[in-house]
Amino acid sequence: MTNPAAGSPDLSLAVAGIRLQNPVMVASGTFGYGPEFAELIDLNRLGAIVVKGISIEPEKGNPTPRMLEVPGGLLNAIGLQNPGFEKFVAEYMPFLRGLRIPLIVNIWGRTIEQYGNLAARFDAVPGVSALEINISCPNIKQGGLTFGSDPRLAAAVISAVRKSTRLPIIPKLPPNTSDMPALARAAEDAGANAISLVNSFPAMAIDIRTRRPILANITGGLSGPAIHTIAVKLVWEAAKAVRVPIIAMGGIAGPEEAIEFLIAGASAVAVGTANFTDPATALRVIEGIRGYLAENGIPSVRDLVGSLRLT
Amino acid sequence: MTNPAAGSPDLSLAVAGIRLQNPVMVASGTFGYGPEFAELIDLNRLGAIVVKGISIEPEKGNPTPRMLEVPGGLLNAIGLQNPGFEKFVAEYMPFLRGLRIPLIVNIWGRTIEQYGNLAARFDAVPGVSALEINISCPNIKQGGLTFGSDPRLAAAVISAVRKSTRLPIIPKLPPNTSDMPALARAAEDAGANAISLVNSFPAMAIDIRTRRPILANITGGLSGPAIHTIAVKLVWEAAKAVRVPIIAMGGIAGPEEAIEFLIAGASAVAVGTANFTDPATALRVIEGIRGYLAENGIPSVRDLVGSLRLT
Amino acid sequence: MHLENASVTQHRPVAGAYRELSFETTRIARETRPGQFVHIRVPNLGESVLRRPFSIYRADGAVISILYKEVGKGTRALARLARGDTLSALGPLGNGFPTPADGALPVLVAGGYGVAALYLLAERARSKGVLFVGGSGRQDLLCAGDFEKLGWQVVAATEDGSQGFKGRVTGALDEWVKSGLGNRTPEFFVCGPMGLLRAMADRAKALNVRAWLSMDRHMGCGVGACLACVQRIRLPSPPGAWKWARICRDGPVFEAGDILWDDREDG
Amino acid sequence: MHLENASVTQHRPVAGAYRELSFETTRIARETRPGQFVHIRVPNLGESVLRRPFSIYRADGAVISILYKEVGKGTRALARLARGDTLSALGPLGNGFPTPADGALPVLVAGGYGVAALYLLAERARSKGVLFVGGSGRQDLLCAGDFEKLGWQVVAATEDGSQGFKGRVTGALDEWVKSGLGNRTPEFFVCGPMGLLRAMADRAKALNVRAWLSMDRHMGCGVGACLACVQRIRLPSPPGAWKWARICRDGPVFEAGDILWDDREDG
Ligand SMILES: Cc1cc2nc3c(=O)[nH]c(=O)nc-3n(C[C@H](O)[C@H](O)[C@H](O)COP(=O)(O)OP(=O)(O)OC[C@H]3O[C@@H](n4cnc5c(N)ncnc54)[C@H](O)[C@@H]3O)c2cc1C
Ligand SMILES: Cc1cc2nc3c(=O)[nH]c(=O)nc-3n(C[C@H](O)[C@H](O)[C@H](O)COP(=O)(O)OP(=O)(O)OC[C@H]3O[C@@H](n4cnc5c(N)ncnc54)[C@H](O)[C@@H]3O)c2cc1C
Ligand SMILES: Cc1cc2nc3c(=O)[nH]c(=O)nc-3n(C[C@H](O)[C@H](O)[C@H](O)COP(=O)(O)O)c2cc1C
Ligand SMILES: Cc1cc2nc3c(=O)[nH]c(=O)nc-3n(C[C@H](O)[C@H](O)[C@H](O)COP(=O)(O)O)c2cc1C
Ligand code: FES
Ligand code: FES
Repeated sequence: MTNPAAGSPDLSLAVAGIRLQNPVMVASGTFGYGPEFAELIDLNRLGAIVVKGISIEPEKGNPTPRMLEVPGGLLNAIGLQNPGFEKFVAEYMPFLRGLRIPLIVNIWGRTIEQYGNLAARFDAVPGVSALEINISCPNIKQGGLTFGSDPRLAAAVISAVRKSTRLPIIPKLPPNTSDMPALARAAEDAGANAISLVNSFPAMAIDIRTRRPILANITGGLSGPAIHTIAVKLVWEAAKAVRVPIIAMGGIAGPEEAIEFLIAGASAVAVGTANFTDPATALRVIEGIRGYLAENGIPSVRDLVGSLRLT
Repeated sequence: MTNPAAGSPDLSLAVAGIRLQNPVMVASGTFGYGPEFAELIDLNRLGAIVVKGISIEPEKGNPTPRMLEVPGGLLNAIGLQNPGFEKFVAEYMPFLRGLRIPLIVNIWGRTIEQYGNLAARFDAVPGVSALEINISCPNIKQGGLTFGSDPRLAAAVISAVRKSTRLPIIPKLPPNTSDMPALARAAEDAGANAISLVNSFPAMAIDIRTRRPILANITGGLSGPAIHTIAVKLVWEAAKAVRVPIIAMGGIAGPEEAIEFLIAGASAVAVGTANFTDPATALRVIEGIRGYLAENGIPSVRDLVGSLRLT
Repeated sequence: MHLENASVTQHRPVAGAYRELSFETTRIARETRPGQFVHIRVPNLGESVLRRPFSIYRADGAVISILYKEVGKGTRALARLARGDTLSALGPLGNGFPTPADGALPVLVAGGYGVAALYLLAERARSKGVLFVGGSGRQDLLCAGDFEKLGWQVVAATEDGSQGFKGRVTGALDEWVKSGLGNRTPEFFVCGPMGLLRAMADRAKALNVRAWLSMDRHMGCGVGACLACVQRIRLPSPPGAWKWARICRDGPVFEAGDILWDDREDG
Repeated sequence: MHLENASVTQHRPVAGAYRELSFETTRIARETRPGQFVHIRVPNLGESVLRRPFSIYRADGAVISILYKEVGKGTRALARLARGDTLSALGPLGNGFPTPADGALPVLVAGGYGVAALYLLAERARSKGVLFVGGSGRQDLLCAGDFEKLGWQVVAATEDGSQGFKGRVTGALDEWVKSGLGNRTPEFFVCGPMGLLRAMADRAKALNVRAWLSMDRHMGCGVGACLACVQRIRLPSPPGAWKWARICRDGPVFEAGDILWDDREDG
């Protein structure tokens, strides 16, 4: 462990074998494929980029309305719209490869085979650091959440991906489970190198004037500060249950929430909804963690991870 | 069905065999045993009162801090502090019997036997309209949520209570399930006369200064507007899955949220956290529903229940 | 595209329920083109996670302004801002309107706050044209005088007949079309409620002219990343084929003929 | 106990970071007794679900006031209120202080905003006594002059020695005790941070006199329903036995000897 001079704490750490200059990523689906925010912030300062979910074929996603602000957060039902594997690789990988930070590609499928198949294809794509396996999207009819809500199905998807790629794999689990430790252990046993927690919560809003659902997809996923305290609890439980690192997300709006996740046991965090509120959130979080470590005389962010005191 | 004169809609309906003058209750644990708010609002205008959870023996509950405001809601870890069956009956039933509205007593236990036993005792207490069976409290170590998170355990508790009382029974289910329809059906099959949805969400907050949990109990339950859209989704799913009526709660802050629940399929609603924000919330909700029905030419609240339009 | 902390320089009532909020934001102001918008983080808005998009009404030196009315909690909080308060502004966003085609007569059609998106176009257009503006009464005829000052012809329509044509703005336009259009081909630039946009798309089709429509949609990121604000756009082939365009980044202005109207749209 | 919409009548800086907010609330004002508090719903506080409790500092005719400083988002939003704004007030809550015992010398001990809870007691007490008030410097000595105007003796302590005793308020008190206490038995009335309360409980025990402590705790309902604000209170028997009391309804004032101190308390 390096022992940096006082006042300049070490933010670097390795997660799932990926070396991160700092533990702050941007969450899948909230940061596009990178270029969208490139004019606004220096992407090379991020810990890593996690891109919007990719499937084998292009996907149109859901009709509109797709988003709605609600108290403490927002509902979205984008429905995993994406250009598909080939177009993603052709259109976005050149840009992403030009960055000096790790790239995590979020993938999803409608069948276990599709997950494995897509993972195998990414194995051959230079510039990809890891795959985040989305088995927790609340916004598609088949696949998505149905895999993540059952530990056996989750394990089946993860095993299939494990067999298809040498890349580190990071299943992304849903928050609506009654037994997070069991789900996290199932993911670890099936070969996960890290675990992402949490996706948005299945949720719904009704227009009382028309008596119709507000989102065209009827239901959507709740994200933002509203879910943060639930996510902290789930991350804490999962971190106690498994040895692989946890990447935590859910309602990070500034450094405080990120530090909470790290103390609860997460090795890295991702900023989602807050990218919309303030595109510079992730950078603020990085500087906030640095300041916190310095003020508290903590030499490395690794010393913060899982440092919750219960006695 | 009565057809009242235009402009004076009918708010009455029956839930679990209890006749309600209107569908708006106050939720367990947020309204004490009734007298606490009696100086502030006319309790006889409520649909029903649901009192704080009662156990056989007195219960001290958790150490402090027990409550914390968070974005869009609050965390509580009261830990079901209560005077126990005998003292509750002696001290509060005379007052509660003096009210002209139905009384629903929320009960809980640490074992299946305790649930059955307590239900049998309430059977002999005049003035109790129904029992709400709390199998979803996130704040006690044994019992509570562990029963509600597994459909088989939930069914076992409900069956035990069913055998012990002639009173209508209303299991109160947790929100952190991956399969609400299955849980609701299990409750119905085990003999529930109605189902209450939802209890607060298991959640947690950490003081980053001390690196300790803020609540003395480590974890707590998240309630308030933050959970509303999740609750609407769960109520909608449960209402489709069962025939017994649903009593919905979670983030009602005014008439809009209550009307959303009714449209989603709830037959009644309960105001929880908002009693702290504004003790007159339940009365505002009642008047708001009345106004909404009148404006929309809906003769009875029964016509609103489950009237969600999907096409 | 810039993210700037902007200081409020002026906040004044305009007409009816509308107010103009001006703030200093050098880089955004300098780059603004007609029809672009700014995504504002409203201060003191509790736990609201989304910014609010507004057309850039004026851009002058280092200052831009928006024209808005209170419709919900964000605009209500905006209304409490005073000179010297700061807000965070992200912009200029979107592509805005194209430069009016040479030879064609630029015809602007505004409903409600739609004039806000059109003013810079009028100010910067090489040739002057006509503005059609509607409202329920004369007090709603936002900024008509400003367009006149620029030398544009203004045709007003009020539903109560208190000024100009009695009826809707499309009614006034139909009369003008019937009366012969002058002798130039009109090119429409439209901003207003969905109903107005669709009505103008129909008219442009009937007249076989171009209509540039500025669209509203609930927005998340505002920069093209979240895919919340999408609109179906026709593809040249095969028939019926379409793709999503992002209103925030690929729009907010689209040519009417490219739009595949949906029966259920928000905003 | 009433729930009233109250209109702000005055909002003024007092000393240091403290401000006094006054509002008209007839029924609450009329019934207020010393040491009671009011539970305020701060307007424009986004999605905040909890009210904020404040001691009632003054109650005069139809107006009450509170003395506060900005410590978090609720008090920051309070600070933005101006004359004419409305807030919702729930009160008067709690039991407040008992009437000082006949024959005893009422000794008030205040830390920080603690003077707010004590002023009405001084104003309404039948006999005058002594106020001990502390702060980091003279600018923090809140309202000392007001107590002097009532004819109370004021003993100030400042940590920088800029006025009165140099050190903590308990230090000043200890000196005074050593110097003989006068010839009356003191009865303590204390409001301030937890450390001060515990320190005063120790002194009262050593002196074998009564100390009435006003306690702070994060609150939910404020009316005794939610059981968030509880405090362990000794039972006469068996030894070690205790029960919870609700600070909001059974307190906020407790006799020091009844309190079972916990090693981990909030507020
Ligand atoms: C490109 C563009 C340009 C716009 N220009 C103007 C303008 O110049 N002047 C003006 O007054 N308004 C304009 N609007 C509409 C403006 O964004 C909304 O009035 C505003 O967002 C309402 O916020 P609120 O919090 O007051 O309303 P609420 O209803 O409380 O808002 C809730 C949510 O819905 C969104 N929302 C509500 N109405 C609209 C709407 N009509 N369009 C998009 N999102 C909406 C809000 O942004 C927020 O996320 C524009 C919208 C877009 C997309
Ligand atoms: C009986 C009683 C009387 C009080 N009298 C005064 C007074 O006269 N003047 C004064 O300045 N303050 C007083 N306080 C403290 C005051 O309630 C808090 O300063 C205030 O609630 C802080 O709110 P915030 O939103 O600014 O802080 P935040 O920290 O943002 O508040 C977050 C949450 O914590 C609660 N909280 C934070 N600090 C305290 C605290 N010290 N006590 C209780 N709850 C807290 C808030 O109510 C809120 O629920 C009193 C507290 C109690 C219990
Ligand atoms: C608009 C939007 C789109 C999202 N798309 C994806 C996605 O494609 N794949 C995925 O795994 N998660 C997706 N998410 C979930 C986020 O990555 C994140 O897990 C969640 O929003 C919680 O974090 P937050 O509260 O910080 O937003 C999306 C979230 C939002 C708001
Ligand atoms: C302080 C507090 C105490 C509660 N105590 C109980 C309880 O004793 N039994 C129970 O079934 N639910 C209890 N609940 C849960 C509420 O009844 C309700 O289900 C939950 O708060 C969601 O509704 P809300 O968002 O309107 O508060 C409690 C909630 C709060 C906030
Ligand atoms: S608002 Fe995010 S893509 Fe347009
Ligand atoms: S604050 Fe609810 S019991 Fe005291």
